[in-house]
Amino acid sequence: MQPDDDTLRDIHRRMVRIRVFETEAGKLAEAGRIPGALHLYVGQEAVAAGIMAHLSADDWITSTHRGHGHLIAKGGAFDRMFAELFGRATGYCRGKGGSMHISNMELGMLGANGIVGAGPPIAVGAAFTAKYRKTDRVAVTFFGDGASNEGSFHEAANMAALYKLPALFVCENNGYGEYTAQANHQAIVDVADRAAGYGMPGVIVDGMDAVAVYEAAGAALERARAGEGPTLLECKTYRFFDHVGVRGMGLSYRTDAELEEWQKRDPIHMFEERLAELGVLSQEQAAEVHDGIMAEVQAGIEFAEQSPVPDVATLLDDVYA
Amino acid sequence: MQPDDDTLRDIHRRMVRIRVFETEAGKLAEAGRIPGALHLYVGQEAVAAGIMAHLSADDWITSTHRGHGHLIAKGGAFDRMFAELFGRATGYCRGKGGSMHISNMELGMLGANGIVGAGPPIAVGAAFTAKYRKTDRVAVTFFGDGASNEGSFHEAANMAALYKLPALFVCENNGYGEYTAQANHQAIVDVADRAAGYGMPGVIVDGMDAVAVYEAAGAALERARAGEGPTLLECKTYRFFDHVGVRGMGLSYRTDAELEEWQKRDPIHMFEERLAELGVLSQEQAAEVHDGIMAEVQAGIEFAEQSPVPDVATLLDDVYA
Amino acid sequence: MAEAVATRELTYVGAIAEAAHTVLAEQDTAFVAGEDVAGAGGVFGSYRGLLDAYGEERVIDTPISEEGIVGLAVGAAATGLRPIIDIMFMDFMGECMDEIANQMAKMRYMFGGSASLPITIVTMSGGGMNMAAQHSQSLEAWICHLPGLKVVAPATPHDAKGLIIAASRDDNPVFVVLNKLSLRNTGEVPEDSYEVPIGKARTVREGSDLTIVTYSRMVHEATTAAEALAEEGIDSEVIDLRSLQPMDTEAMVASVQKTHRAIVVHEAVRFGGLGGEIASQIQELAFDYLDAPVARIGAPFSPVPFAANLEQAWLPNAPKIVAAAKELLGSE
Amino acid sequence: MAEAVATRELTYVGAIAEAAHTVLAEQDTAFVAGEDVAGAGGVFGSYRGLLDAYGEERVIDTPISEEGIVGLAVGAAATGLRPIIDIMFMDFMGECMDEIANQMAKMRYMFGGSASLPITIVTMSGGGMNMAAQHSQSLEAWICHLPGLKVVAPATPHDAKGLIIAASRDDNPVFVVLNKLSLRNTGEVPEDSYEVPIGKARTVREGSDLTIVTYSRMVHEATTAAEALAEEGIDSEVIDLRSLQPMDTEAMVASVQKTHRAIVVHEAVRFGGLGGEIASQIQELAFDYLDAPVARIGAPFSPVPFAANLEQAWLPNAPKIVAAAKELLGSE
Ligand SMILES: Cc1ncc(C[n+]2csc(CCOP(=O)(O)OP(=O)(O)O)c2C)c(N)n1
Ligand SMILES: Cc1ncc(C[n+]2csc(CCOP(=O)(O)OP(=O)(O)O)c2C)c(N)n1
Ligand SMILES: [Mg+2]
Ligand SMILES: [Mg+2]
Repeated sequence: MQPDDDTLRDIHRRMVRIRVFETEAGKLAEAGRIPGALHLYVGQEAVAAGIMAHLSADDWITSTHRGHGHLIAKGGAFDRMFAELFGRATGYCRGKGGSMHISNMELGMLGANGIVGAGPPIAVGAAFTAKYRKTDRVAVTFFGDGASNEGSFHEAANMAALYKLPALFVCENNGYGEYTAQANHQAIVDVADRAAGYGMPGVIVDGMDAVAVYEAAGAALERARAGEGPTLLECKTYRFFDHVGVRGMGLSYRTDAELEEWQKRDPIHMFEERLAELGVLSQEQAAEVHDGIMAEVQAGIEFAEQSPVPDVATLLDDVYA
Repeated sequence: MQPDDDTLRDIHRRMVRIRVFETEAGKLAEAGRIPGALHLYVGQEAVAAGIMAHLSADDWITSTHRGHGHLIAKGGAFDRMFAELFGRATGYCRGKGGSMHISNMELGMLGANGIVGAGPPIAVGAAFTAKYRKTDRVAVTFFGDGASNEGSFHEAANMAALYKLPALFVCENNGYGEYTAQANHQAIVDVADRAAGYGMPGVIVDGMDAVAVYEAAGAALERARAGEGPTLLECKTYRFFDHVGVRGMGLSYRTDAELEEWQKRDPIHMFEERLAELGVLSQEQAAEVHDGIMAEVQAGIEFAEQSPVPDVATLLDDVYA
Repeated sequence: MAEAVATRELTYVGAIAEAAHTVLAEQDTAFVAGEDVAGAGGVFGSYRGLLDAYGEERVIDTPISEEGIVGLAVGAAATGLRPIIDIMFMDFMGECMDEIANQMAKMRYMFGGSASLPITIVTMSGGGMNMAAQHSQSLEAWICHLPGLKVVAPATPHDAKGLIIAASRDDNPVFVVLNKLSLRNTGEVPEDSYEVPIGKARTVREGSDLTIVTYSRMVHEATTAAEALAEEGIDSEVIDLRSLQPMDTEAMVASVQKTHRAIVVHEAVRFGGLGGEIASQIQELAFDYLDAPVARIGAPFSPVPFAANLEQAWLPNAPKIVAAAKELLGSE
Repeated sequence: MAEAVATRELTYVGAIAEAAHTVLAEQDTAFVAGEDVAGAGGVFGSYRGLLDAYGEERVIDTPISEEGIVGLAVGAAATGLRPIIDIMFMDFMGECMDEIANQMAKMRYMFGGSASLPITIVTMSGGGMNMAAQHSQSLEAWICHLPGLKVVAPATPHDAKGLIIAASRDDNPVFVVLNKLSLRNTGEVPEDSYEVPIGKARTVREGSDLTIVTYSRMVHEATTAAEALAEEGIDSEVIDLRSLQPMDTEAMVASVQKTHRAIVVHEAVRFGGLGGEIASQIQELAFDYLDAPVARIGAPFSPVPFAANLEQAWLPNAPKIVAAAKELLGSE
């Protein structure tokens, strides 16, 4: 399923929205203006954008601790997102969730998650609903290479394949779980090798190439919607920032050379070159997109900063329905 | 690694020891003379016998809820085993464990286990010790097809392969987890297909053929002892009794025809025919083996019945070291 | 006054099964999932006949994957269904505590109230069946400490049916902690659908000398103890909490204000058990009424032993309650 | 009198790291395993320098597999090693409660005493760092309710080092529940190896009007509260339990017999928290000495909120203790 020109522009827009939001969020975090732990998505934009271009708000996703990118690609509004990161009453979670629990049920985004590996079983539940109600909705679960070692991933993958649920398992393999390289957390190179053990196809794709992601996801989602069951899609990618924040704890667990190698394959730069070549989006047009988004990001930050903190009287609200 | 004649007789003996013990234990359970839940191993004897023939008391195993067979094959004494099943002070666990927790540290048997899937992570720990101490010991973990869907199996397999531990993962695939057929609990036919996802070899063997089990296990254990890491060995087998006890709950989750098909391939009958053909053990000699073991079983039962129940004063002993 | 309802004797397990049938009949979006709940009808018989009645789309055998099962419930509930999931033995919660504690209990709050999780979790607790340390526990203390969950623990067939139905209609995750040694107990159960309100205790027996606060199977031990005490002239009130979270603090406090003495009884290990919460609430709220410390009876500090004589020694029971009552009243 | 020892100021995290170094130096069979404990030295810095000092055979990065990690410890301990494992955040216990509760805690008993499990489990609890609902919990109530486990919760650098060393020498599984908001706190710590005995409370401050029983970070809040109360003429005794399982019942009871009033304080959610056990023990054993009910302070019944103002409102603290103390003394 090749993306048409509009789709290409749409994917580009989603990637840039993530990049600008995350870069600015990173600055705010480093400046101590956002509290708590921020896990930023910069470098991995092609994955969220390429996949979410196939989904509507009726489809569900589960995310990870690194969840802003997924929510933005799914349609998240900057103002309410920043408000949540700042812990304001106007945030998507009324300030109760923060970065690690950012979510929006109306957009079908079932939450970032502070627990590595907790998402896949929840996505299986959403896919179960899609099938139970005889809809053609799908549920996509994002998780990291590190998360693929949690038992929860295993149980969820097995159940999804067993019930032929309309689910897509997206492993964002960025080569590290925190500060531990993949070679030090699993004896395999391709997480997709795990798919056969559940009876589902395993597909590997260049996670820096949004078109490749889009096409592979399209095929898998078609299969899922047709009732043929889930797919494990492994996207080889890289995070450009540290595990937490931008510079993180300053540990030397990966080399500058490695980072630079990957940065040469920046998913947005590569994509923009391609779009320019194809005549779909000129460099000037791309710059305009960036500028427009930056303005929206700045407005979002302002909205957040001017929003009230939650009323302490709401402390015990929403524990129960 | 072909078994020599002594080894063949040894394997035979281990199988018959299991068969007779379990058959008599089953009768006692059905007669209400053994309390609690007994999960019997009849039908699967070739697996425990073929593998344990390679192990010494220095090697470790972890077992399952269906653990008597493993302990017997590892050298368990009938008297202390029956005493445990009866809840007597002379039992291997002083009556505190019963069938589901029967164990003997001196024999390297790290326990039957009431929690499906709990054994593999523990075996990884034992294999870790073997490697840490630079010994050539191994740790073997037995688990069922049903258990292969627990996250604990996944995490353990990944860790064992990652650290190249001297471990052997033995899946006793008897086609059912309780009353649920394999086709209703996983979308794969061969659990061995999961091995590749951890970076270890997956081997399938006829679990009714003790020689085949012996040979496959021999190769895997050699690999393990040589520091080349774990193997997943799937043994296709069948349990002749119900999930619990002999007749169990009387549910009709499998057909008589299926049972009979498998009984035609009774691991002990097939093995005895083979040994007779090979001139290693005549039918008369085999019968003598059975008789001798039956006498030992009866003596074990008598020992157990005459043993005292635990002194209530020991109730709080051994909670802490 | 309650209106007359048609009732008949039913076993505890029969009442559970009837509740499951009632819920699936009443709610299109309700389904039952768990290990061996469909083909086998549940290893305790809790779902007998359900598969035949409602089909495999709504009565679902799962793999042995407790974390997956709870996750399935969380995801299905968040997207509009009303799952009823079975965790065969409460002891297996260890395999799925993350999905219970960090997802199911917290999702609504973390999401600022935008998600609802109408989940019923059915599980079995308790010893006395020679099932040893990993199949006999009473671990309700773990889940009662988790904001976002409700927990009920019915003692009778009537309450089992009524609380399961109430749980299924509640828009929150509700644990229904059943007791496996009570499965064959019988009692009057209405034929129709009804709710036992979550959060309301039941006074099993009125009395003036002493209040015994308890729940689940220990209600019967407490009643037996009360009868024995009555013969010695000690008149005990027995309160069956039924609901552990929320807890009917008012009912227990009112009773103790009347009797001036209280014993809290549960089968769970005493140290760190829910009895500490109950006893603390009583002494906090009825301190001036107390003529003696609030006593607690629970199992001693060891895993559940296998041998029948040890297990019987381990379990709280009527004689232990009688002894504690007499000590409390200084009558021995 | 204790002999003079060479001490110097160390941070809480520095004391943890020093303990880890000490243990590996002293015990050949001890190793440290956990997520990012080796290359990164622990995400909190608890194991800084350990990999360089002891090599990758003894300082081991694991996959993100908590159940596997605890299982590794159980198997390694049962076969003769003395594992020290790290569960990064206590909140992640949900991923490994089965190996904790059903294997590690029970193996020795189930096996009739034939196995020993000398395991130290190091983990971080507590809020106050804007980490929200899944990274801020105090779940010690879960593990204190499990026969077979010991649990300690040091408040100071001195006790952190001494309790980790004591845990490592104990032949039982010992949880060391550390507090992440205390990492940069400083205190005097002996250079040498030493044990803080497991099961012994410490009287932080003597007083005559009121006993505050607490542990972990709340010790500092209690001390602050006691100072504020002292200015108003209320003289509080502060007891730091340090060890939660076993618990130094004697120390708390003796103190309450002297002061006649008690407040129990912990950061964990109040309902179902360990405070219920503590308060119950006090009223059971010192009933006749009590001039008022034993009060409990814990967090309110909600998950930990993210927003800083909400989180601060949620956390127990000195002002809340002061208010409770005054209420207890009827002085407001
Ligand atoms: C159950 C659990 N264990 C450990 C952690 C701590 N932790 C947070 S992120 C992370 C690494 C996750 O790695 P991966 O899945 O590859 O995702 P990435 O950060 O690379 O996007 C870890 C170990 C956690 N949050 N939850
Ligand atoms: C964690 C856990 N879940 C469920 C059970 C209940 N249970 C006991 S045995 C069993 C089936 C196990 O199937 P399998 O692993 O194939 O072993 P088999 O009984 O066939 O030997 C189940 C579900 C349990 N004991 N532990
Ligand atoms: Mg990663
Ligand atoms: Mg099986």
